[in-house]
Amino acid sequence: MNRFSVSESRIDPAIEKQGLDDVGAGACVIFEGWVRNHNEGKSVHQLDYQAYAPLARSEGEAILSEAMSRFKLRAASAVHRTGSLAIGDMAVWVGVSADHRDAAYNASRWIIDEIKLRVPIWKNEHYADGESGWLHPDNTPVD
Amino acid sequence: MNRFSVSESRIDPAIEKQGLDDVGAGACVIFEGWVRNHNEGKSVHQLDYQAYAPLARSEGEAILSEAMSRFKLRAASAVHRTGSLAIGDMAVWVGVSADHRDAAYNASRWIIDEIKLRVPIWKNEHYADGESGWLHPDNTPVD
Amino acid sequence: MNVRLLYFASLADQAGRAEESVETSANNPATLYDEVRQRHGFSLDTGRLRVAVNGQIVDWTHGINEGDEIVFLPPVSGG
Amino acid sequence: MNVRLLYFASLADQAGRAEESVETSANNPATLYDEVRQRHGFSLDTGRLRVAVNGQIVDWTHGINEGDEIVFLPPVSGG
Repeated sequence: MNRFSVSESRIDPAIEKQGLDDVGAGACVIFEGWVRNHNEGKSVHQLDYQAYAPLARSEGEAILSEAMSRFKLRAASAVHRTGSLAIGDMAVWVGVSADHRDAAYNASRWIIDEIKLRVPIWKNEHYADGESGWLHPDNTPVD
Repeated sequence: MNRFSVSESRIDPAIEKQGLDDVGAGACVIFEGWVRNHNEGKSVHQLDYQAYAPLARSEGEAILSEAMSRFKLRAASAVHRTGSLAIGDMAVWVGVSADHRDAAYNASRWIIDEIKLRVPIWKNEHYADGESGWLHPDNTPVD
Repeated sequence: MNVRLLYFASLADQAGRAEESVETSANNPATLYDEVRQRHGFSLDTGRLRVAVNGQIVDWTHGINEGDEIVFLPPVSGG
Repeated sequence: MNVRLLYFASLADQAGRAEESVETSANNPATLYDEVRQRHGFSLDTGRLRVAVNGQIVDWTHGINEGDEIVFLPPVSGG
């Protein structure tokens, strides 16, 4: 079963969410990462995401499997975009369903934190001043 | 501006989400409460929600306004169903957008907790054994 | 004076109705609740209820006026 | 022996390419990285990288074999 995917085309949240349905689930938490027009005080025009796709998939799967055993979930899935994204585009979608909302919130937060820490995907920000650069966070928290 | 609504018909999450768009937002957290087929060990067939609608709207608005000032959000909105719901139906939708995910998760959780505490809406569960009853939680945590 | 009461959830079930008009001389919601509680056999006491007058949550000692809409709110269970 | 290297993000920019085949006698990824770093002028040192061999993250002392696909992973910034 594939819980994690890497997508070169637009993410459709309605389709992604279908995988979370479960008659025992009372809570669903969805996180979406959107391309915003600013980062650390700089004005952002566009983003590119690059992935080492085979490893991104296996790391993503490992994170979601671990989430299923760490938290009392019914289902969990996630997808990350690659390629060129404009302001407002969805870069990442994470969905979980659970009997109770405590587990759903905790798992959702844990999954997106792990994705940002471990999955081999890189962001290149194109700034309003014409500069651009790959982000390689150095221990500082990533939002 | 109406941030909170009470709806007698099906909630469409795609429509609700449009109110969260903001070019400055990098994180969106959505909570959905679904009708699950069990509660505290009992098998549930169906639910009815009843609201004192005018007060539910003003209490809901107050919660969302307070969330906007407590947390660093771009937008927040929520809708709660009334009437008869079947297993799997969406009972409540809460959406927030924010620059950063910390604020989005914290606000989302705070809003649904406040809705469950304060908004005058009541749930009648119909059990598999033919019994039914209005739930009036007595300090015990509600999921 | 005459006031209008709305009932929800278990209070509506126990009263057998969703609303009623009552003639009362009660000068606050606490006294009014005692009156209707006795008549309908409500199981919840005021310690577990909130009360709204004309769409605003108020204290149990809040004044009551002719034509007010008064709602005794059982513990909520939305979400 | 011959191995295939893939480059991502700033490493790809600095190498001016997304992949290359290299002849090397390095017996682990650490030594191999020193070789290619010198040639391409990579700014990141191994303390800030992870390394994958054939799609698995491994230690810097992991053995290297003919035909391996080797990727030096800069700190990630997805999400």
